[in-house]
Amino acid sequence: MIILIILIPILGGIFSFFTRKNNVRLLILSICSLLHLVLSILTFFYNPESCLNGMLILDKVGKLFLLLMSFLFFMSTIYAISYLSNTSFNEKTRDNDGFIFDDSPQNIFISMLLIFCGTMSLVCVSNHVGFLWISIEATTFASAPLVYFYHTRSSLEATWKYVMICSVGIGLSLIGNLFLMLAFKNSGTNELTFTSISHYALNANKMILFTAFIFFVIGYGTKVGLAPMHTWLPSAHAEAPSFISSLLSGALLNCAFLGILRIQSICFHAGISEKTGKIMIFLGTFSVLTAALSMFSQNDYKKMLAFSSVEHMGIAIIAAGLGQKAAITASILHIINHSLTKASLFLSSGNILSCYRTKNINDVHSLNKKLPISSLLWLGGIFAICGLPPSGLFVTELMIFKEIFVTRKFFVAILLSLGLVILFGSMIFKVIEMYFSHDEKNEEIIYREKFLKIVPSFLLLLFTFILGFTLPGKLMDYINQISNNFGL
Amino acid sequence: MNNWFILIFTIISIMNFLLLASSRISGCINILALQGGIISLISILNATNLWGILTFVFIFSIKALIFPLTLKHALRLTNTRREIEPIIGFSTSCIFGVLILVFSYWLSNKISYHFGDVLKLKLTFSIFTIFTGLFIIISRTKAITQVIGYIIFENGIYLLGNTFLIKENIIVELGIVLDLLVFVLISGIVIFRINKTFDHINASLLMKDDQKGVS
Amino acid sequence: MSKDLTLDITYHLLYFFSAILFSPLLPGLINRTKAIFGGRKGKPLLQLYYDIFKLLKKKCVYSKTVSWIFRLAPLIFISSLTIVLFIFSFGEYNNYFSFNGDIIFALALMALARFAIVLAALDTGSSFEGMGVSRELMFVPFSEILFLLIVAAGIKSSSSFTVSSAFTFNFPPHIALLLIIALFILLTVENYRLPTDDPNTHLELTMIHEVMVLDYSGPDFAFILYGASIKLWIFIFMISSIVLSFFPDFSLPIIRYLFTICIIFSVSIVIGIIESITARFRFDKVRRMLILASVFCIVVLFILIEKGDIV
Amino acid sequence: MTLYFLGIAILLLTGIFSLCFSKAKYSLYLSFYGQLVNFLLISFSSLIFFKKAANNITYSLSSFLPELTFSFRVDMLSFLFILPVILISTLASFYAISYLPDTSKTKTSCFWFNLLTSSMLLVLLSSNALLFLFFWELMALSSFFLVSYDAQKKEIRMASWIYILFSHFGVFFIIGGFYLLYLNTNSFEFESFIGTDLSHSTSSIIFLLLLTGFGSKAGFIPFHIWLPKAHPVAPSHVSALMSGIMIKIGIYGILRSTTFCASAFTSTHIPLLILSIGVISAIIAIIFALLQNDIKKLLAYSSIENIGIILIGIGLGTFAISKKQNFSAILALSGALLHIFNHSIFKSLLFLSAGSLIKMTGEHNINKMGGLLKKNSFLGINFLIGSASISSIPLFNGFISEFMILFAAFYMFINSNDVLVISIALLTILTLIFVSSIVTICFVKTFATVFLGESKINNDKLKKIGATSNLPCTILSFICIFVGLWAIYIVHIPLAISFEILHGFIIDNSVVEKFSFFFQSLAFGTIIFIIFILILSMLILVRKFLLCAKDEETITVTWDCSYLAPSSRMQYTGSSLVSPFTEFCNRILGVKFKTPIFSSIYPKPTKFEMIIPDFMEKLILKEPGKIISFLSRFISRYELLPIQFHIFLMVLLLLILIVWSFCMI
Repeated sequence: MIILIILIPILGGIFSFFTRKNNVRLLILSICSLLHLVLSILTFFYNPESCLNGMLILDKVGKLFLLLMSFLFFMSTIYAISYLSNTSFNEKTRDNDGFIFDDSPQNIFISMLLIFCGTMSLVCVSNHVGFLWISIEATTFASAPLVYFYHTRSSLEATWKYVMICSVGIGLSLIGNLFLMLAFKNSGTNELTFTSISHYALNANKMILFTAFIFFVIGYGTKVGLAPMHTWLPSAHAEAPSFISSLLSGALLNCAFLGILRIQSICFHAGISEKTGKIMIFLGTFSVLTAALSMFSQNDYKKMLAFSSVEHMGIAIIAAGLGQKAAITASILHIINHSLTKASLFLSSGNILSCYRTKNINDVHSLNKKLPISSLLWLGGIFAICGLPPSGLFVTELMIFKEIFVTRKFFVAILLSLGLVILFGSMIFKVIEMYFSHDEKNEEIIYREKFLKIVPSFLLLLFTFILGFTLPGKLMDYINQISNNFGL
Repeated sequence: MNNWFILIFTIISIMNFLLLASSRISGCINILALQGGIISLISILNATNLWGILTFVFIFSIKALIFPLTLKHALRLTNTRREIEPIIGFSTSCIFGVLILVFSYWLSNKISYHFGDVLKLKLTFSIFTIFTGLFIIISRTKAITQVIGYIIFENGIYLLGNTFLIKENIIVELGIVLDLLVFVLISGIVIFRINKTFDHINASLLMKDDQKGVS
Repeated sequence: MSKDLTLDITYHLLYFFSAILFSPLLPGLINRTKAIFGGRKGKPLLQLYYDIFKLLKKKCVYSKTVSWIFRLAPLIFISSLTIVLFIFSFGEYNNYFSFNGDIIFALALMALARFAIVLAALDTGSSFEGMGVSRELMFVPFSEILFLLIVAAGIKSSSSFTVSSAFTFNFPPHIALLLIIALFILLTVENYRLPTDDPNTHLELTMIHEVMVLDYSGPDFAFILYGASIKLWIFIFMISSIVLSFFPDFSLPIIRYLFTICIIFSVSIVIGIIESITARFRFDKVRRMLILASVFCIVVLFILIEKGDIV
Repeated sequence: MTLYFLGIAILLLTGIFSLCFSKAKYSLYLSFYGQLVNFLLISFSSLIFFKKAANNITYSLSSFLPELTFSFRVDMLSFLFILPVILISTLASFYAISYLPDTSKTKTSCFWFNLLTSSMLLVLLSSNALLFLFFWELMALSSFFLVSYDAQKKEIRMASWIYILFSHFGVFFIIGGFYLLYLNTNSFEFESFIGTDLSHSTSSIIFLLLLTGFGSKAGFIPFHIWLPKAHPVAPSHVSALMSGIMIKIGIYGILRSTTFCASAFTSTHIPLLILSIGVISAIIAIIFALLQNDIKKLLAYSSIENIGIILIGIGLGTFAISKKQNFSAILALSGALLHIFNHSIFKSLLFLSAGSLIKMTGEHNINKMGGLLKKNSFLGINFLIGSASISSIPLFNGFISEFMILFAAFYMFINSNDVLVISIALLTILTLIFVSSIVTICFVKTFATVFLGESKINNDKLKKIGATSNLPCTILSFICIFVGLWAIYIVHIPLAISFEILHGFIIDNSVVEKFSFFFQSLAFGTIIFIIFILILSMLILVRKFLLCAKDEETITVTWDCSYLAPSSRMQYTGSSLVSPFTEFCNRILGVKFKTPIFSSIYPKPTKFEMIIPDFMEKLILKEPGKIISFLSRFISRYELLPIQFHIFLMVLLLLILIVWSFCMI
């Protein structure tokens, strides 16, 4: 079952690499993503057995992240179908931001997209520390050409930055792996699978394990987009097409977050979760503040969304670092809500981009008249991401604040609320400018909104509002079980 | 057997100093190839079965042959001769090299405090190579020198895996997978002829008039 | 009803009706003293009575920009001032008609009277009335604070905050003197006597009160003149009730009533004397004078609190 | 209780359905009917409610937070706030029918209007902290959309942005306060909050947090910046709702938190803080109101001033509690409660009539209006009654609540010889009288420049306003007069509520018989009012008798000492009326005059402008804005640097952590 989940996208990717016609490729893409979604739903009903002698096990948290990832992937495929099918080939329409819409090597793009989905599901599935590292590195490989979709000079530079920073990060996490092995050298176990490692964690060497954690938090932190290492995120998201950036910030950051969560659980079993928690809280608050401040003077709305993902990942890291059971549930819920809202926001920003052909906020005017439906989705998404009531993020923010107060870390609460207020202020200001402002120059409606492009972002936003109003009891105790057997 | 290893490690760290000091890129590539060859020697020394020999052949071919050749080819394509105006000058980077050595010695002391002294010397040199690689990435502006820095960084990781004396654990061989990443980097340079790393001028913030159209 | 209660009611009504009767006499007295000082024969004492009767018989002339507010304002002015007069005509018995908090009502009704006159003045839409109103509004906040401070000084040492307990308290002489000066300044501001406003200048630019009622004619003007004289009576009555505390209390209430009437007339003569020897102040000096008066009252309050023996 | 939720559900349904109508007129009617049904339901069920004690209901819905139980509770205090909410929102939606133009924006504003009313009701009903926060944010969100109704203009967008920023800023303080309470009682129910006995210092910290949180919604001085910006910009039926009720919800929050942190009031620090905030915001706000020329900005500043008066009442009450003056404590607090109700009535009356005024003349500046009483006497009378009751003229309802607070202050002034109590009582009396006199001046100025004298707008430009917009104003002015005259019966409700709030503190209940002492003076007061009306009507008859003997009056020009060409611009405008005041306060406020400079011999037409900068706004909004934008420029420059610098920071962080980990342990 697990092998099937991983192989379908990869095989689809390879196969679509060789097909000639474009709509056949799109057909393969949609079939693979549909199958992948069905399979990941099925895993919930009868959980699959492990394979590759224990390397790949689909445990509870893996299932959740896998389902989330495949749902997002399915949504962006729907968007991609309508997006790729209508961009006519090698018709060099250059808009004022220097985009060349001729994506001749279409086949590389779609195959890489499918392999990207395969590698991400590999991350959710991997049980061995080393295997986790390989799969996260593979996701970097797969997503690099996706960012380079528009073949412009700035997207090339964004890809180079992305690949460069992530490769240094991956190197550091490899050192982390080595140190982890050193720590467990004479602790009686040889194979480092997450399921078995927690029993031997107590007699591992605490000092070395802590250094290993530091390397891991920096290495995987670059993939999660924590503060000092987050700079690839805004440039990659600004340059990548919108459904790729929705996948990037919706699914890719989750996988890296999953890596950090597993390492944190090992440290908890080894009894040093107090110190590691401190590092995570420090990094989280630092990234919330940097994201809030650097978004203040930003006037590119896709970069604005990227900074808000940095900030929400920071909040999730703080929650994970608090070391309470309820905090882990809150962080997982926060991740789910965030990826849903962020994906819908990126998709509707894609609609805005294709209508206004510019990423600069000051050039976008009277959004409510030109794009009535997707501007509503955009406004609802922005209010959801800022954590106003109907959205799930408001709920998780309350949970996280409760945990911070329970663990009496008042200074963190003050800094976090300061960051959130600055972020809220700058985001709402920019969105109001875009939504309400009115200029007489170009009044005519040239762009008709496509149905296929609106449905995915609407569905995603709908899910966040459902999570915002009533949290289904089953989901809550499912996540509580996760945080229990995480042992935190 | 152990002092053979120590000899290899000292040669590698000397090479690091050379790499830090040399400004001509083609010279760096030659030293790099030499270092790759020596590292593959280690894997043959503690190879116990077919799998060990296989890894030796693989590492030797990649580090000593393929990378240097592709880098030289890339050099010719992007017609860069030497690393001009690096961020940190060559003599100062040597001083930094000494500092890195001292730091890695302090660090390996701290680490090997738990595992006895057998590790200390090899640990210092592997950490030294790792941090020199990172330093070269940080201090040079040419894309190719950065890739070279990255290869050194990755050699350092391989050495680190080796010093922890963990036999036949798949993680040690993961270093090879890292080469795949380096391969992507190099192909990036070759295909897209990236010469200087971009002094990334964020068009939106510093909107110069002439740049508005192109950005 | 006990004997005491009937006496109290009869004297309350006596003071009230004597005020209704004699209040127009006061401006006459003031003008007569000013005339004597100026070596003139001066208008007859009952001049105001004649004016009022003459005006009542006349016809009204209204401007076209005027609305119903202009016609209603003098009536509100008169009726609120009669009620304030009723509150302020207290004998020295435990007054049946005075109740806790009637200070607030008195202040509010005076504010209502002023509210009506000011609205009517602005209704005419001429720049003279506007100028008078803007000057009048300048003094309102400070005069209300001064009035409150005086009352606070009065009731500080009594058990109930009624108007009668404020003014019939036998103050020690030094406190009484300070209060009288403060009350006198308040009187000149509220009733536009000389130091703040010269009632018989004929240059609209310098008037305050006269210019506000410039456009009135016939019975309305009569009501306003009569109301102004009632207001003058109220303030003089306050001063006289404080002056009474200098003298020992009398055996018969009738003697006390006659004595108050004489004091009222002598106080109005004193006002006439002051008017004839001082010139009009500049406007911000008037404001400084008001603040000076409220400083007097605060000093009085400190004395009362420090002494502490009066519980 | 269930009828409450039925009403709210109907409200929400009509709001949603009103979205799908083609013509905006039908959606306006639909939303009004929803409001009407809700009003009837809630008022009917509250009649039953009076019979039995406060009842609370807990629904067992699956909530999105384990601690969040859908528990609701209606008691006297929340009922006092519910009444104006349903009353004014019904009248405002009726007013909106004729007020709003027929565009798609009105449909969305109907939806948001109903959502705002229902979220306000739910905030008042909810008795679980998290539920309270949920509806609090919903309220802020819906009022944001209502304020940005015609947000094409830049300053409207700025105003709505500042508004939602301040309310969001306040929410974090409320979250902090509630969670600190949760720490000590580990349950989010309001009942458990009330029962806790916290130490004095923790409960005063909690109270301060909640005060700042609710203050950002109530809008007293340090947090008032959004109020004079948001209200003039919003459509007037929305600004009536906001300044009439939304601000009071902030005060409701403060009252609730007084019951939570009971032990904060054992010492006099917190009450003095509340009192001083009230005094400062009353005085500064009313001086600003005096200088304004925009009618809605003037009303916004006067709502800040009324909030100051309410805070003075609450501060005096809590101060009396800490000094064991139980009678004046209850009286002052009930005065504040009555003032809350009165203010919501006459402020919404003023805003609604100002709205129809603006619609009639198309002009915001009062100096450009004039002589409208003759054009539309209905509107004039309503505005007159509203401004009379706000400047606490005896016959109207503003006077009653001020009378109660003054009565309590006087009572305290007499009955204690502790110097602090005397000076505080005197301070409150003086501020109240000073502020009410300036309010009188301010509203005389507005009423006179707008309604009296010559009209500066020629007749054909004046648009007719329908009767439907006058009906709500007349109903509201009728309520003002009703409360003013029948004060004795109405005063019982706030007294009972304040007794219920403060019953935690008062030990002896000898206080009850003292109230007869208060009722007696109130009875005398009403007798005086009746005598006043009698004399007035008698005089009117006398006047009619005197004048009917002659034939009709003669009409001529006002006395202009024979100036040949009097024009309507020669009248005293609003700013000239208060010009003595502007010079007097100039040193504090720094009023800037842009005087015309004559460059050439024949001066071209120039204009004179007076700008009244709000120095508070510069302090609270501009300075932090500068700091944040400096920091953000500094940090976004970091993003510009080449890749090496980013990798260098990563390595630096790595080194720091390693060194930290090895040195620390």
